[in-house]
Amino acid sequence: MDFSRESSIEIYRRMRTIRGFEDKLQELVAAGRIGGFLHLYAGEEAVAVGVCAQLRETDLVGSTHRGHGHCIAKGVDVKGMMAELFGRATGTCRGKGGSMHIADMDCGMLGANGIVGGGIPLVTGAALTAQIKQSGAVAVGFFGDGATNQGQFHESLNMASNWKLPALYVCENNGFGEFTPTEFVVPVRDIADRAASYGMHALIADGMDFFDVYEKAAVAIERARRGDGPTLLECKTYRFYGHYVGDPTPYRDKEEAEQWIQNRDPLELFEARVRESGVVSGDDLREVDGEVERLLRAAVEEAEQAPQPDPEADLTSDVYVSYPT
Amino acid sequence: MDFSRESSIEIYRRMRTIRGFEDKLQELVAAGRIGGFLHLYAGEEAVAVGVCAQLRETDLVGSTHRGHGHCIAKGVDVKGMMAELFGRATGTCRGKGGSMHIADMDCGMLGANGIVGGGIPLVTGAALTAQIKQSGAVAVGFFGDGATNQGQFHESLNMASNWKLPALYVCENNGFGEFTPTEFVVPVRDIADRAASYGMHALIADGMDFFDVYEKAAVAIERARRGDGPTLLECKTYRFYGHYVGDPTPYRDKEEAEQWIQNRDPLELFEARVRESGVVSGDDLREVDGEVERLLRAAVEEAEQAPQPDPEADLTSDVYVSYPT
Amino acid sequence: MTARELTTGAAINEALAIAMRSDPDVIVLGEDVAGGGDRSKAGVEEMGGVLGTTRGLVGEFGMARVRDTPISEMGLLGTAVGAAASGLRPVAELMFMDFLGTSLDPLLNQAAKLRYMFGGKVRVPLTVRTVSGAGMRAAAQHSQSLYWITTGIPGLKTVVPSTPADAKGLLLAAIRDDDPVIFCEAKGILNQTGEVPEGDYEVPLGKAALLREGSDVSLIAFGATVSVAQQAADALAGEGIHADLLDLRSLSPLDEEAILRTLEKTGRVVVVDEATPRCGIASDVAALCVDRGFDFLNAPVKRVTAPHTPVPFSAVLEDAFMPSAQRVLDAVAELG
Amino acid sequence: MTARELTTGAAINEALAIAMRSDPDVIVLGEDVAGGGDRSKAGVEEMGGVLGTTRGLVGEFGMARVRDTPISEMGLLGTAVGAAASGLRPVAELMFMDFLGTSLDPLLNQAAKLRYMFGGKVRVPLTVRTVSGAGMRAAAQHSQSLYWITTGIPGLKTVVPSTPADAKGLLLAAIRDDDPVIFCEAKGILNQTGEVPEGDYEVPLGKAALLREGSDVSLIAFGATVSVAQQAADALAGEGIHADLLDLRSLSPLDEEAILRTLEKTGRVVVVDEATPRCGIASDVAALCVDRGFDFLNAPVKRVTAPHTPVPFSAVLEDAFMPSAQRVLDAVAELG
Ligand SMILES: Cc1ncc(C[n+]2csc(CCOP(=O)(O)OP(=O)(O)O)c2C)c(N)n1
Ligand SMILES: Cc1ncc(C[n+]2csc(CCOP(=O)(O)OP(=O)(O)O)c2C)c(N)n1
Ligand SMILES: [Mg+2]
Ligand SMILES: [Mg+2]
Repeated sequence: MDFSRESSIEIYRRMRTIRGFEDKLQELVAAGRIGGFLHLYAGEEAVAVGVCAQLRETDLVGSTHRGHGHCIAKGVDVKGMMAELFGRATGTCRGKGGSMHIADMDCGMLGANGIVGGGIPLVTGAALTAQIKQSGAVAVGFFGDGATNQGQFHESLNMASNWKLPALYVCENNGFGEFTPTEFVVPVRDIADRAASYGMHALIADGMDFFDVYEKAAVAIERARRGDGPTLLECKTYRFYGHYVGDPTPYRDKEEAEQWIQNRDPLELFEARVRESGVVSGDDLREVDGEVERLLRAAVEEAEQAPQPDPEADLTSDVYVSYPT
Repeated sequence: MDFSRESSIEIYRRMRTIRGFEDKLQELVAAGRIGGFLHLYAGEEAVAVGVCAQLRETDLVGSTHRGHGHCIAKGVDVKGMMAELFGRATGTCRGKGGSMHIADMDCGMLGANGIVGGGIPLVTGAALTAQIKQSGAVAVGFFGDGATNQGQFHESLNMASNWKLPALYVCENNGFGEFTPTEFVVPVRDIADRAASYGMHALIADGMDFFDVYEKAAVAIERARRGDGPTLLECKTYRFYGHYVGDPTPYRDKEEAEQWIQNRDPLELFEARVRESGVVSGDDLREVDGEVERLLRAAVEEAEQAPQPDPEADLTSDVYVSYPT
Repeated sequence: MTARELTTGAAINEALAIAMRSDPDVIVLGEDVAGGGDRSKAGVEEMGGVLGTTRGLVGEFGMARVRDTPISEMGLLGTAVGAAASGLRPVAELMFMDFLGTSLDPLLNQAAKLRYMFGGKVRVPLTVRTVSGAGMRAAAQHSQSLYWITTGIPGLKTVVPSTPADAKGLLLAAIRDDDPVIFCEAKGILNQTGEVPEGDYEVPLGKAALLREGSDVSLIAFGATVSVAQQAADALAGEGIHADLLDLRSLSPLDEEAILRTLEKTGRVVVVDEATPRCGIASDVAALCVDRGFDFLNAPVKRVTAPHTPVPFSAVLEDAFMPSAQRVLDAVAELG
Repeated sequence: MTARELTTGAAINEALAIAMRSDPDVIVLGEDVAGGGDRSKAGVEEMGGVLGTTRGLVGEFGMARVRDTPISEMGLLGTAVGAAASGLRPVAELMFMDFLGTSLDPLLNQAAKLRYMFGGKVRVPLTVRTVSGAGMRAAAQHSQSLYWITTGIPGLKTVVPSTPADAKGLLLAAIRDDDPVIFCEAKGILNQTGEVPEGDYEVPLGKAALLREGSDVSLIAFGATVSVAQQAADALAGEGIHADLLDLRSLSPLDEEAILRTLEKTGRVVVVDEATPRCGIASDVAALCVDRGFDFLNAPVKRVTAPHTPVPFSAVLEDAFMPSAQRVLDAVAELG
C-alpha cells in the first residue's frame, strides 16, 4: 500500500484524535466534570479509521454504544462532540443525545446507538435507500462481537444478502461483550463464519493494523458499489480500557491485556510502519500530537463555556416535526 | 430399519389420523361449521410422526401455527383437539386456544404457537429445565423454513449450542413461507447450513420418508440425551394444501405441486415400504383407515354436541393462577 | 370529486397507489405484500398481502419499490426506519399488530427517538400499516388491539380510522407526514364498505370527527367501536336520549379540545375502546375529563372496553370479549 | 427479626439468595448476571451484573443455576418462559427496561397468554427483574419507565417497590408467585438505603401501602416518585396541609380499594408517576377516581408525570424531565 505523506498524516491525525478525545474524557470523568454512560473506543482506532478512510462523505455509517471512534473517523466535528458530552446546547445533538447517540447526518453519521444490534437494521435501511435511489452510496454498520448474538444482526444480514444491498457489516471482535469473554457466548471461532448463513461474502482483518483493515474494507466496498452485495468484515481487536469508564475489569487477564496494549497499539503500529517507509518522520507525527492536543483543549474549554439547553424551550422540542395539539 | 407389525400399524395410524383429521377440517370449513385461522399439515406427516416416534412421553415438543400434526404425533387426544377447533368447553384448551394454540403438557405438547419462531425459545427453555433437573428428557422444536429468518431462531440456537442443551430443532422446509418461495428469502441452499453459525450438529432428512426422518431423529436425540448438545435437523417436505384453508395458491407451480402430491405422499411411501417388506398387508392398513375414520366421525359428532364455554365464568378465568382484586 | 362504495381494504389500496404515484420515494415493504407475484415465473399471480390489501402494487410499481421481506419483523421495521432516516418514505406492513412483540425495538428505541436524540437533525417519515383487533376467531396472538402501546411512546403518532373514506385520507396524510405514524386497520372495519371520494385527499392527523350531535351524553369511540357506538346511539335515540358521537381517529396526537367540547356540551361521557382496560386510550380520555374537564362533569366517566384477559378463540367467548352496543347502553344507564 | 440498613440493590441481592436457597428450582439468568466470574480461570472475579445486584450468587449456587446468557434478550426471556412452563422458577434479568424493545414477544405473546390459551393447564412462574427510570444521565435508550406496557398486558403482573425492605419482600413474593411478574427496580431507589428485616418474608402482590396519613389531599405515587411525594408532603405539612400518601407498590394487580379509600377521605388526588403521560398508570388511577370514585371527588385529579418526550441526556433537561416535589406542590395548588 502506498500512502502519501499527506494521507499518512491525516490517518494518524484521526487515530490520534480518537485516542486523545477519550483520554480527555477519562480526565473529565475523574474530575467529575462530565457524567453519563461512557464506552471508550481506545485500542480499536484502526478499525473505524481504516474503514472510514475508504468512504465518501455521502456514504452512511451506523455505530454503537462505543461510538466516539466511528464519529471522529467519519468526520463529525470534535468540538460539537465534546459539547455534546457536556450536555450543552452547542453539542452535535444539542445536548439531547449524549455519548451513546451522537449523530450527524450532514457527514453521514447515522448515529451511535445504545441498543446492541440496533444500528444494524438502520444501516441496512440506508443501503436500501442507496440501492433504490441508485445514489452509488454504501452503508457501513459497525457492531461488536456480542451484537452478533442479537436477532437484529441475523435478520438484517439475511435481508441485505437477499437483496444484494450495498452494505458493509463490520464486526469489531474485541473479545468481550461487557464482562463476558466472546468464546463463552459465541460457539464459533471466527464470527466471519456467520456470514455463511446468509450466503454472504466474508473477510477477516487484523483490527489493530490500519493497513489490513483498509485493504479489506476496499475489497468489500468495491464489491458493494459494483452491486455485488454486502460483506461481513470481522476485525480482530481489543479494547484497552474497561467496558465503561469505571469498569475495574477484574474479569480479564491482566497479562493478556498488557500484551495487547504494549505490543499491538494501532497508533504505534501505524507509526512504525509509516516511519519505516520513510514518508513521515517522528517529528511530523509529534507535531500532529500537539495540534490534536490543542484542538481538544479548546474543545473542552469551549464546551465548558457553552450554554446549557433551556428546559423551557428545549425539553419538549424535536420530538416531532409537527404535532398539532 | 426393522419395524414390527405392531409399530408399523401404529405409525401408519398416526399419519393417517393427521391426514384424516385435516380432511375433516376442510369439510367442516367448507360447510361453515368451524372457523378461525387453519393451517394444514397434510403432506408433512412423516416429519412429525418420524420425530415423535423417537420420543418418550416426558420429552417436550414445541410447535407452530401448523401444529395439528405435531399434536397428534405427540399423543394429544384427537377428540379434545376437534372439540377445541369447535371452540367448545370440552376442547383441549377449553375452547380458548383454537388451532394455533393447542397444547397439552400432560403428553409433553408445549403448544402450537401463532408467532413464527415464537416456540423456539420455549423449547430451548424446556431443554434447560431438563438439563438443570437432569431429567433425561429432550425438548424438540418444530418450525418452518420461514421461521429460520426470525431473530428468535438465531438467539435460541446460539444459546442452546453454548449450553449444550438436550434439544432438537426440526426445520420443516416445505419450500414456502406463506406465499413466498423459500429461495427468495433464504439465500442458502440448505437451511441445515445455518447450524454452522452456532457450531451446531446438523442433519438433513427426506421429510416425505418416515424412515429417513426416524433414523436421523434417532441420531440427534441420542446425542442430546448423551449430553452432546443440540442438533438442527432439516426435513425437506411439502405442504399439500395452501398456506391456510382458503388459500387459492396462485403463486405456486401447479405441476410441481402435483409431482409432490402424486409421487411423494408420505403415507403412500410408507405403505409401499412396509407392504413390500411384508410386515403388514393392505388389508391391515385399510382396517386402520376405517378405525381412524370412525374415530374422527365420533370426534366431530361429540364436538358438535359439546357445550359452549360460559362467557360469565370462562371469559375471565385462566388468565392468572391468582389475581387479588 | 365523485365517490364510490369501497371496502376499507380497497380504500387503503387506493391510497397506497396514489401515494406511490405522487412520490417516487414512497416504497412498500413487508411480508408477502406482493406475495408470490412478479417473480418472473410465468403465470404466477400475486396475493397482495394476507388480506389482499396491497394487491396490484407490485404490478404497477415493480419489485424494487414493493418488497416482500423475509419473516423478520424486527429487521424489516428497522430497515424501514433506516430507509426513512436516509431519504425514502417507506410504508412498512406489520401483518398483525400482535407482532409488535417481535418488532418493538425499531419503533420504541429508534423511530420514536432518533429525531430527539439527534437534536432535531433527522426526520423519520415512516408509516407502519398494521391490522388490529378481535372478531376473526384468530385467538390470542392474532387479535390484539395494541395501539395503546404505540400511543404511549413519545415520538410516534398513531391513527385508527373507522370508515373507508377516513382510512384513505388518513393513510395519505400519514405517508406524507414527516414523523413516524402507526396506522391501525381494525379488523372490524376492513371489510366494511362506505363512500370513498376519488382522487387525492388527506384527512389531517390529530383531528377527531363529530359524527352525530346530541346533548344528553357523549359517546367517544374510534376504529371498530364507532359502529358499536352508532348502534347504541340509535337505540338511545329511540328512548329520546340524544348522543354526541365523537370519533377520535387519531390517538396521538389526541384531539383534546374536541373531547372537552363534547364533554362541556353533555357533561356525561362513555368511552368505547375494543382494547383491554389497563393503560389504554379509555383511561386517557377519562383522565383528561377529570382534569381539564372537571368543571363540566355531571356524572362518572364510564369506560366500555374488553376485559383484562387475552383474546379467546371460542366464538361465544370472543363475542363476549368485544364491546357491544348493549354494554354501551348499560354504561349510559349507569350514569344515572 | 432484626433489621439493618441496606441499599435497595443489596436487599434485592439478599432476596435472590434466600429464594435460591429455599427452592432448587429457582435459577437466575441474564446478561452478565455472573459476569466474568467462575469461569474456572484463577483470579477472575465476577461482576454480578452491570450494577452489581447479583454479585455472589454464582459463587454460592454455581454456574448451572446462575447463567450468563449471550446478548439476546428475546432468546433469553423466551428460554425463561419455556423453563418456567416446564418446571423451573426462573428469575430472568432484563438489564434495562428499555430492552423490552428487543424482548417483548416472550412476555406479550407467550408468558402472558400461555395459561389462558391452554385453558388453564400450565403455570408460568417467571420473574423478570429489570431496571427502569431516569436520573443517571443515560439518555433516551437507557432511562425509560415502561412498566405501563407490562401493566397493560393481561396475564402479566407488575410491581415497583419504593424502599429496600419492600424490594426484598416483593421480590420474594414475585419469585414464589405462580404467574409471570415483572419486577421493576427504579434507578432512583437502587442506591437508596433503608431498614431491611433479616430473613425470609414476603410483601404481598397487589397491596398498596399508606405511608402517611392526612385528610386534605391524597398523593399517590410508586417507585422513585414516592420520595418526591414525601418531600412534597413535608412541604405541605409546613403550610398546614396534611396529605395521605399512598405507595401503590403493585401496578398489576392494582389496589383499587386503597385508592378509593384515600380518595373518599380527602376528595382530592394528585398522582405522581415518572413515566411519560400517555396510556400510563397516572391515567388509570385518574380514570378509576372518575368512575368508581366519582361521588368522592371534590377537585380535578392532577397527574404529575414526565412530558411526552424521550429522555434527554443533558443534566438540566433530564432534571426538568423528572417529576419534582415542586411540580407536585404546583398540582396541589391547582386543586384550589
Ligand atoms: C439490546 C441491548 N442489550 C444489552 C445492552 C447492554 N450492553 C451495552 S454494551 C454491551 C456489550 C456489547 O458487546 P459487543 O457487541 O461485543 O460490543 P463492545 O462493547 O465489546 O464494543 C451490552 C450487553 C444494550 N445496550 N442493548
Ligand atoms: C412473528 C410472525 N410473523 C408473521 C406471521 C404470519 N405468518 C404465519 S405463518 C407464516 C409463514 C411461516 O412460514 P414457515 O416458517 O416456512 O412455516 P410454514 O407455514 O411453511 O409451515 C407467516 C409469515 C406470524 N404468525 N408470526
Ligand atoms: Mg465486544
Ligand atoms: Mg415453510
